[in-house]
Amino acid sequence: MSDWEPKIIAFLCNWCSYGAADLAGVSRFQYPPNIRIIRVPCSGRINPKFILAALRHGVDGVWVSGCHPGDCHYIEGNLYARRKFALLKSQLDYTGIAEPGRLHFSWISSAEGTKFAEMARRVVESVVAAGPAQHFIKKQAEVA
Amino acid sequence: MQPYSESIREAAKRLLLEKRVDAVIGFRKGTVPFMNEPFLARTPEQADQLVWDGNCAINLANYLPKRTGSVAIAAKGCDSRSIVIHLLENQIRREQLYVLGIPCQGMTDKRKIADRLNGRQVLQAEENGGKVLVSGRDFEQSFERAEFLQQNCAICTHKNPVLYDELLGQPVEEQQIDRYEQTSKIESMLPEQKRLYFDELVQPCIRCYACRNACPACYCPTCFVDESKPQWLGKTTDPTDTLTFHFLRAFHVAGRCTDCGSCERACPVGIKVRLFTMELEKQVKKLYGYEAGMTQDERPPLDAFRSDDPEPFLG
Amino acid sequence: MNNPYLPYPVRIDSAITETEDRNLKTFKLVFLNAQDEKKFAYTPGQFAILSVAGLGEIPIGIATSPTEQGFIKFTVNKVGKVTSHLHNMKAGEIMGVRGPMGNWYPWDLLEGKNVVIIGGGFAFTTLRSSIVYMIDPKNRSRFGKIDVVYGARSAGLLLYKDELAEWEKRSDINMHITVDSSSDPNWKYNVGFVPAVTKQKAPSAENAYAIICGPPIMIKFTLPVLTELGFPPERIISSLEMRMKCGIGICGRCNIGTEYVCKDGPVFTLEQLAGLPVEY
Amino acid sequence: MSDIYYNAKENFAGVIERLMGRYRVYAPVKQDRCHEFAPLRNAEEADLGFSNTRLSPKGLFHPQAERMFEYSLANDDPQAGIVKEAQKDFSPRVVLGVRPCDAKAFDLDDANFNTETIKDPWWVRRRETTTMIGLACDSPCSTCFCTSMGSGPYDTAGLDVLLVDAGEGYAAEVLSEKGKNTLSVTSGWTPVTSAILPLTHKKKAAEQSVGIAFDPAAIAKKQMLELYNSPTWEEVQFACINCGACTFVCPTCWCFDIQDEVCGDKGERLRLWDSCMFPLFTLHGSGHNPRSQKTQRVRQRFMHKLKYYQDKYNSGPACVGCGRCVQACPVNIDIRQVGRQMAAQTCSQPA
Repeated sequence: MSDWEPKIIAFLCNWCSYGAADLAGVSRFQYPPNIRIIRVPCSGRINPKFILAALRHGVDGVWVSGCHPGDCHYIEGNLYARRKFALLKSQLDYTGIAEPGRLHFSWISSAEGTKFAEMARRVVESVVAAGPAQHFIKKQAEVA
Repeated sequence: MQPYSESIREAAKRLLLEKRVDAVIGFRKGTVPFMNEPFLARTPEQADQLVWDGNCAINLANYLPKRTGSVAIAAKGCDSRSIVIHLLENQIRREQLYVLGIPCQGMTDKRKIADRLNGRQVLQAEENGGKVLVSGRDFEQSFERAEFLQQNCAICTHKNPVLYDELLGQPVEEQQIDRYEQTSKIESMLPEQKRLYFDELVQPCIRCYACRNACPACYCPTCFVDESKPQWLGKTTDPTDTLTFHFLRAFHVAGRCTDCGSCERACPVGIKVRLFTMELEKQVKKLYGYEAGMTQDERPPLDAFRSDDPEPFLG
Repeated sequence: MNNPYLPYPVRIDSAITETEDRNLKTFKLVFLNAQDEKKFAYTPGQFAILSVAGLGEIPIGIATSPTEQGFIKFTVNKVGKVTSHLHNMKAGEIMGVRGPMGNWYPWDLLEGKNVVIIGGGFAFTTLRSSIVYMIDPKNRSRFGKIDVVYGARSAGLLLYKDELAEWEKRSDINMHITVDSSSDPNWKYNVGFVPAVTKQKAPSAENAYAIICGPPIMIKFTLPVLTELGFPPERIISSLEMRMKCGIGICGRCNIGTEYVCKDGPVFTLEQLAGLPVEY
Repeated sequence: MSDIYYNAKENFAGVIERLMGRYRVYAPVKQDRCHEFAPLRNAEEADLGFSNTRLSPKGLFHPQAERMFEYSLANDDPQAGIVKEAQKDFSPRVVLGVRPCDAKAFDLDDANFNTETIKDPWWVRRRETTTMIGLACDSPCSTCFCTSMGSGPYDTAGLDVLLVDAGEGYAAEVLSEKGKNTLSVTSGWTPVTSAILPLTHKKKAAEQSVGIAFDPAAIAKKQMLELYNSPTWEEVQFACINCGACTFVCPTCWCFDIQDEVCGDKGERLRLWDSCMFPLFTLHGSGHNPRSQKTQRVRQRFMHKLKYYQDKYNSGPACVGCGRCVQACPVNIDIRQVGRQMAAQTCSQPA
């Protein structure tokens, strides 16, 4: 396991956090390469199904990021999302499906390239600390 | 609770005769002890079959979505709250409904009683006052019904209907109680213990979806378990699949679940599926001060927001 | 024991887009093992189950005739998970086929009879198989007159256009191709719905059987026409579609009353269907 | 070959151990609130003091999830995309303590899985390699109605050996060569004649304690379409919530789905229990659904068990009267009641 590198899926909203990732890239800010980005139109588009699907497929961490509350391109998408995330995080923790350190949320605007790189580092660090995900992965069914 | 049977029949007949409603949704006596069958009475004669006792736990609001015509429905506290949810979500219109409110004294948990009988089979069960008299081939035993209530009834804080056109009895006294003792215990476990706990909890699941289908809040035309492009979860009894199902089912009813206990009662293998929904109920109450189905003036919490909503997920 | 669930491996030899809406493709499949082709001995009217590893299986009518050797063809409509993926597969890729499944058009009864074939839209696959089978030089003398009414919403949605044109030229088969409407001044065939064209062409019911496949609405309006022309229910033959999994009458989902469409069907006469629940 | 042997109960753990030495042994094992069939790890686990298992033993022959095939999807694998047989353990098994109703169900299911033309390879292999040792039922449940369905608490259909609780010991009626061979690996059995033990009397008592439900022959006589079009279904279906509990606990519900699952570059084709109660069961790719309404699905379940099966195989119903669906149904739809309604349905005389 010494050469294990965490796989992290980042769901980034098209208008802010994805732009921030772009800005971090063109500004040549360094951040670890463990993050695979999935662009979504709005953080309000995130469905808990997506996050469970990512975990089922064996990612070690999930990071969801959108516009700052109040700055949503669709006015209020992330305000709805905010309630969903609060419940989702507590329920994933409650059921033990995602231990602390695997699931991260942030608000990052498209001007915050440095914040993006910094958050990416923090996410990777904390997933590394949590170790490889083993529990909630759909393996070949142990069936007859 | 016997008098309710009489008053339901009386009200049902009256409403049907007056053509106030096309049908009445209630229960008729079941064929096995501790079971009643949800029943649609369309004529005053059929209304004679209506009964009400401690075995009417299945939430009748489940039979409302997409109904046409007018209908009367017998509703205890939790049913009435589910009806409010249906009204909020446009599953039925208020003018179609005539709610016969039933102040509820809780529903009997047949599993709890079975546990006390050590495998002896109940052939008959009769309610008398606060007691249930059960008898089998060569035994008779009497139980204090209040001690053998379904767990959700034992911790119920809204026994009286919140919405009705007619109340069929005197309101009962509500209790003050910590509803979340069980989930708090789980919360305090270590992550590893939680995993094991929930893996074990869903282990007997046979994926029959009785919990989902007994739930009045589950009425999606296509459930996420049936979606194929993409398919979100497998149909096996692998714990990853069953946990995904139970997790998402609970999440779909977050802020809409009235803890009527139909899911848990319906489960043919006795899984405590309410452990999933209870925690969400607790969080919704804690974060947004919302209790499902108490008023028609407020949208369910996941269909609403405030500018200063807490953000405990950050960091 | 022969495992009826195990598909024969096949290679996609070609995948040709049939219609202008690009929703129908014909796949020409070649067996990887020559002996599998012998085991896959079929009769026009039967279907097979196509298997794509990782996606699943689908029941599809066999579009080729046993008189064509060395390959089998299937015309697949893009609707769901498996078919969408199949449409993206290319020549050379490996997939699987199980079958042949089900019964077939009653060729023993059709011998010496006139045959009227009525098809609509993409439900023409096993009808193509039947036509190719009947007009094969070895078989043609076994059947009387052959009439074909085949319609689609527009010319671009007709299947097997090259073959249709060839059949039009033959004298031993009466083709009545039709489209619901056409703004093409050079359209040389019929315009109108299949029931109307059937009525207009009025193929004789004498000594004849009718085979009808198509969308439910077409069947619904064509059946009275056939009755009017004098076809009794036992001489009107149709092929049903149903969701299937096993294809061999075991998995339980495709029944209509007592009959499993996959094993006891998919070919039924109107007389048989009259004795069954209308659950298809 | 109706040999009867007797063995004391105190020897029985030894009998099971001997069996375990030669076979994989499955028996009812007590779980939290119920009994289920499970592979024995030691002889003490087997608990024959059960009324019946919560799930029927059908899963031992037709598992809820079974790997049919496996394949590779790796780009560099020349065999990629070719579906291949999966390894399975078909070593000899003993299922101990099957109730006669459940054993009869296997005979009924054979009509589906093991026909002259088509054989389900896994079902057939498992049936061949399994010895069924039944346990006669002396205290039927209130929901039991086996005698109405052509079975009974002492029925021997589908069994190789029938054990009868004879107080201090078990009497074993050997019913097949397979049963004889299996029993021969164990010891302590002495031949007896049935006259010595009060078996006939016990059998009668058990049979009499089972309630009469309805007459399936009366349903067989009705016309299919008249039953199908009966107004009864409207009333029967109201309470149904369309879950699959009844079908999953039923020993004669065999319907299944076939699904592919992929994990990395490896895939497998699975067969999974399915239920006619689910709308997806019959949903066409086009979106059309021949059984889109709850009434249709509820009718399908009862018609299949009590009418279609009888007509198709010219036999009794596809129901053994185990009563599991009656116990499992969350809304108390009772097949005994439905059967009575079907049998009582007034139909015009067949012409």
